[in-house]
Amino acid sequence: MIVDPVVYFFGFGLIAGLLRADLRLPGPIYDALSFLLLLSIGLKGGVELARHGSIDLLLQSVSVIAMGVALPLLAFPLLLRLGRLRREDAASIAAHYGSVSVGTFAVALSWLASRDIPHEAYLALFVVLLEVPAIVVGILLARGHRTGLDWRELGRELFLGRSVLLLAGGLVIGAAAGAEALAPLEPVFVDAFKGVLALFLLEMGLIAAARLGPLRQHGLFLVAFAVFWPLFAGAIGTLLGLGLGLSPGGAAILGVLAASASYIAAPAAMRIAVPAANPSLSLAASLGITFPFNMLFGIPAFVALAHFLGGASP
Amino acid sequence: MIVDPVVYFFGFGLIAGLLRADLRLPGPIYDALSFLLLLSIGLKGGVELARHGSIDLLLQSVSVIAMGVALPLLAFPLLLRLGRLRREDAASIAAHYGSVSVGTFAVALSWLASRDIPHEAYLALFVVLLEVPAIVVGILLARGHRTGLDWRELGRELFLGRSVLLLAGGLVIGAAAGAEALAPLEPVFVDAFKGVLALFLLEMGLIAAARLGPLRQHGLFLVAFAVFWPLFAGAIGTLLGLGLGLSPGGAAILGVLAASASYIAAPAAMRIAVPAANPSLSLAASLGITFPFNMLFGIPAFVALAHFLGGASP
Amino acid sequence: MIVDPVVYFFGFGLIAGLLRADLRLPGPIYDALSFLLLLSIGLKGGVELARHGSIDLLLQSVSVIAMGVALPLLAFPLLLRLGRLRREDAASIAAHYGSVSVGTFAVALSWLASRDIPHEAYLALFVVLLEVPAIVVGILLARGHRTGLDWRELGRELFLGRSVLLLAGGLVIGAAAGAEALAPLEPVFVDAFKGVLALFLLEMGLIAAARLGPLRQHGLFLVAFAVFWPLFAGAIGTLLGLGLGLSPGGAAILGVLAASASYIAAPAAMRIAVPAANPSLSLAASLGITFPFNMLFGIPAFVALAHFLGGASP
Amino acid sequence: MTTTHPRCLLTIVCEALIAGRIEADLARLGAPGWTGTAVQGRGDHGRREAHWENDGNVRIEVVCSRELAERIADHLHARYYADYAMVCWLSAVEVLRPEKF
Amino acid sequence: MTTTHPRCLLTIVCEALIAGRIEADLARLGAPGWTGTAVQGRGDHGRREAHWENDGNVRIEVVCSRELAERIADHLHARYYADYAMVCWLSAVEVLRPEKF
Amino acid sequence: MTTTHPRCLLTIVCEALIAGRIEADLARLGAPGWTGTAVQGRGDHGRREAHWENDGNVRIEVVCSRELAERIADHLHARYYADYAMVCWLSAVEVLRPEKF
Ligand SMILES: Nc1ncnc2c1ncn2[C@@H]1O[C@H](COP(=O)(O)O)[C@@H](O)[C@H]1O
Ligand SMILES: Nc1ncnc2c1ncn2[C@@H]1O[C@H](COP(=O)(O)O)[C@@H](O)[C@H]1O
Ligand SMILES: Nc1ncnc2c1ncn2[C@@H]1O[C@H](COP(=O)(O)O)[C@@H](O)[C@H]1O
Ligand code: NA
Ligand code: NA
Ligand code: NA
Repeated sequence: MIVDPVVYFFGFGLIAGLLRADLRLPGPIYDALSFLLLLSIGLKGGVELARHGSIDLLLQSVSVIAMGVALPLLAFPLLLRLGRLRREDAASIAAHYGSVSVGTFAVALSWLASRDIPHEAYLALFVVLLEVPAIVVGILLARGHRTGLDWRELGRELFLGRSVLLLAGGLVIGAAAGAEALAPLEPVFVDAFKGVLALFLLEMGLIAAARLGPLRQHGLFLVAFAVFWPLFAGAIGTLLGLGLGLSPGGAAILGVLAASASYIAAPAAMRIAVPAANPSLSLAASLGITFPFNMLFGIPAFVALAHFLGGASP
Repeated sequence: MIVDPVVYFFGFGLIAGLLRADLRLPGPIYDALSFLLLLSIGLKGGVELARHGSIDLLLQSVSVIAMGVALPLLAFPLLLRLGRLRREDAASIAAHYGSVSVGTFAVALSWLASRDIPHEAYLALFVVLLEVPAIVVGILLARGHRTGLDWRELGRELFLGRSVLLLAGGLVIGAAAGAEALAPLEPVFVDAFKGVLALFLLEMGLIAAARLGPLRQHGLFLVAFAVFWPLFAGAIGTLLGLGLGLSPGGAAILGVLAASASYIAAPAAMRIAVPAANPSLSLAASLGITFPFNMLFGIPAFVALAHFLGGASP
Repeated sequence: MIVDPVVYFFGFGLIAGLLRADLRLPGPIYDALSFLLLLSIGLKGGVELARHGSIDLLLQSVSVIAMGVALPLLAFPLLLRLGRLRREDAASIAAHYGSVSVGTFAVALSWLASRDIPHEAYLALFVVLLEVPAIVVGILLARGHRTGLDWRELGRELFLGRSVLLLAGGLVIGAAAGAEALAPLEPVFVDAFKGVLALFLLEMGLIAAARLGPLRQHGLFLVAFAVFWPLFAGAIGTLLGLGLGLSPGGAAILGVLAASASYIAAPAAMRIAVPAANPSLSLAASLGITFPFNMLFGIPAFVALAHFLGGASP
Repeated sequence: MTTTHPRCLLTIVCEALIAGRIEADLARLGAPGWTGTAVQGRGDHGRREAHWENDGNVRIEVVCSRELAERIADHLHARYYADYAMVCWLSAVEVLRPEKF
Repeated sequence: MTTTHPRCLLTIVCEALIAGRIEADLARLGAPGWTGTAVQGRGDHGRREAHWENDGNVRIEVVCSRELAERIADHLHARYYADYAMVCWLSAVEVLRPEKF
Repeated sequence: MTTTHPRCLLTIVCEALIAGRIEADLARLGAPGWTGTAVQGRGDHGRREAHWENDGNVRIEVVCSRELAERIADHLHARYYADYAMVCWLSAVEVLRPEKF
């Protein structure tokens, strides 16, 4: 198993962060990198969506959303009982893990591309579909029947959040314009993708390093959850993908999405809707452990699983 | 008529802005994008200038500057009498519309390129020549004989402003270095152009959305002016271009420049020299209406006009 | 002798700066450009290091470090006696000139590349090795036996500083991943290199312009030092390179490194460790004079010298 | 001599994430205006930096009457202190245009 | 106990576009120094953000004698209040080095 | 009426390069917290801008007891004034939660 070189950048950032070296890119640059990644992923997905979209897609979409609702419902009791976490923290972590990480998705795309493993390129759609439902479930789990939450405000925050909007906007523009018209935009949105991803991961490494602290205080359970839950959820996602008729590569990507944990949209939403939840717990797990774990082990594992069950060898 | 995909990005930004979604790129990124656009346009223009510059250019330049002086003189009485605007506002809007929009120019270049319509590539020179004269005319119209304006300070602001300087610097470097020496810089200044333009337009859409508000308050006249004046001025520019011996593509570009309205240099200069003018009026018209109008209708209209009058079909 | 077009960008920035035009890229963009340059240089060096690294390298590295220690020891008495500078200032300037400028190195790489002059591409390693020793020497020269300096803190500052870390990180990743795996990252880290360098130099021109002021006050000696010392040190470096068995191109690069003066790492370190030194003196010399001097005259001079002594004509 | 009028300056430092809500609160409570700055800091909730999205602080200044400043401070106290990183303080200032604040 | 000396802190918030002119005014009027921050805000001229060129605010602080602070404030009042988004306020501060301010 | 408690606001403006050291000093001297802003300015050491690395200023605010504020100011005076661009000033503020500052 050869490591994708973009992962080295994450490792570099992580080490620099642990040495407390000041390697941070300025905030605006980090913003621009993630902006570009989201839009690039959306555009590419949109082009493919227009090309290969079919009636199957509706069923697939509904199933994927159902998975986004089901996974946090499964994770919550685990975190509450086994982990003995407070209700708010359990709900918040369930929301993070039910939602998705675009960075992990991007690394998975890059991994498949560098090995020429075919996959449905419209899967960016599933990222959009998976981002929000788990967060809503998490909020409901945390707050129960309590009133006072401004759902309208929260809805704006969720559906008009950066990542949903950039992915969705990219999908629509990609589908509307088509591959040929977008060709002159490729130097920025396609050719630069992997370089931009490398810089983004360097930064993520630095951020992850700063997040590892709280893990020491919160014992083994969280670490174990951050490793084993992704394996479980990823297997579910892969199986669902194969069941929905995706290619092994596509099914593995759905597995990666299921296994990945949000570290941008979910933290912001939970901080607003469930302020009593401790944001360092969920971020330490999702960013400090699950993100690198998936990059190194999760992605190849789900690809192997999908090929084992789905036929063609990797 | 197929829409250039970069226009979709403007539309996306506009919609996101109207939904009040937070999709803004950080200020420094927006600055960098416009910096890159201006420099790229200048460099390309400079290379062509050195290649095809001729004695004709002098006559052309003088005529173009004359147009830059004449147009605001025509627009001013219209705005004052027909529009019943205050003297300062009429003068300020005349200055905005007499000056030019580099964003519109860039979209026009991209439009011609994607249709393989030939055009004189040194037209970036005209952008430089057209930017300042109308602003000076506007200031004189607003202030009449009143004294107290620090013209030296204002001259610095105008001639050493970002857009004039970057375009002019690019022209000089492009002309001095030549195409071959600049080849290794192309990935950043040429290949990335359309992607950078797309991101820039996304941002412009967001800004335009925030500017539409004042239009509601200021009635129909401003909206009508923002649509019909560009058609009139653009026709004048196209005719002048044909008269000066430009190719139909080049004449259309001069039309686009005449039709376009400044939204960076003019607002800053008028705010300093004519602070009594209401900046939201002129920006609402130029950015909220004329900019998208030219992108969608102006550019194809002037190209069609130039080809109709100038020979070869588009 | 044809000027590399990237140098025009420096000239453009310099002129704009002297006209006090506001052409500054926002700070975050400048940071991102230098971040990208450092990482690109490191990556490329690392790939070559893994390819051509040999036992010779150890001897070369030790010799290069020795040069980094020796040069400030030579410069210091010159500055102190001949220049009649205060002890702290003499030590600080010696540290600046003993250390290296990555911008100058990048221009030299670009110069050789555009003339197809072969050179050892792993020379980025020497940049890392040369950055720190002269600074340590300078601090010792300035402070003598005085105590009270927090060397641990300073060590962090020096060895975990941005430029050392990014170059070193790039070297390691480049060596670990290899050319093939890094190919998809080339649009950002290789193809964009010269365009990024051009933008960086534009900015450097602006910064250099702001640094020229203090020279007027500090007389001719500093100007003379900033011109003649690089010629001397560059000759030493070139000779050393040839002596170590480098190709003429590679020896010239080592000459450029010896001739170049630090304007990022050294100023920061000296400000912290030797606050009594006047930072404008050293920056005026290194940035205002030596940097452009090397770009225009130093690089071609050392290349000519290396070829004259080392064989093959340029 | 210039005539000045006493007013109160309320300074709020809090998580950037709730800046929008505080802005809305200020409008509702009748603040005549405010000025906001992106800042970082350290307090009981640890070190807060602006590098990573959501993680920065903002510093909001409101010049207004003493009564309004206290009303706003009380509201913030009741609504946000328990859940969010936030501090605020009051101080005496003088303004030239009393009708504006 | 530390000996401190009373001085005046003048805080100005205005359109970034005129920051350069105010900087020149401060030098001409003899301000011993100033500190400037990029800010956003809301006032009678509506919401002002730093995203779009020209549209941001700056916040300028000057520590100086009471007399000078009033002189600067009066000058700003006369010269800019009518045309530009701007507010300013004064407050009492103490400094350690009286000769510096 | 809201009960407020008097405290002292210490404002420090200095070279960004030494911000990290001042942050450490504040922790050691027992400051309950601080808020930092990237600023530019002009003083006896000339114009300082944030464009070029190392060249910007920071503005650090500490709300604390009068005694601690003076102790910090004295420490800064002794340690940094000679070598670095730096000013600081004190002012009186009121807080709602006395136990926090
Ligand atoms: N004593 C203090 N002086 C100035 N700013 C403070 C102080 N304590 C806290 N802050 C600021 O208020 C924010 C929130 O404080 P806290 O809720 O205590 O974490 C911190 O991140 C600081 O920016
Ligand atoms: N009451 C206030 N308190 C604090 N800042 C204010 C206040 N009113 C206005 N400002 C600031 O001053 C700027 C100009 O105010 P105005 O001229 O009222 O639009 C605003 O954009 C705010 O940043
Ligand atoms: N009178 C003043 N009022 C406000 N800020 C000042 C003043 N003097 C100096 N400063 C700030 O403190 C920094 C260092 O001052 P100095 O050591 O005098 O150069 C300057 O760059 C300004 O940001
Ligand atoms: Na997930
Ligand atoms: Na025009
Ligand atoms: Na050197």
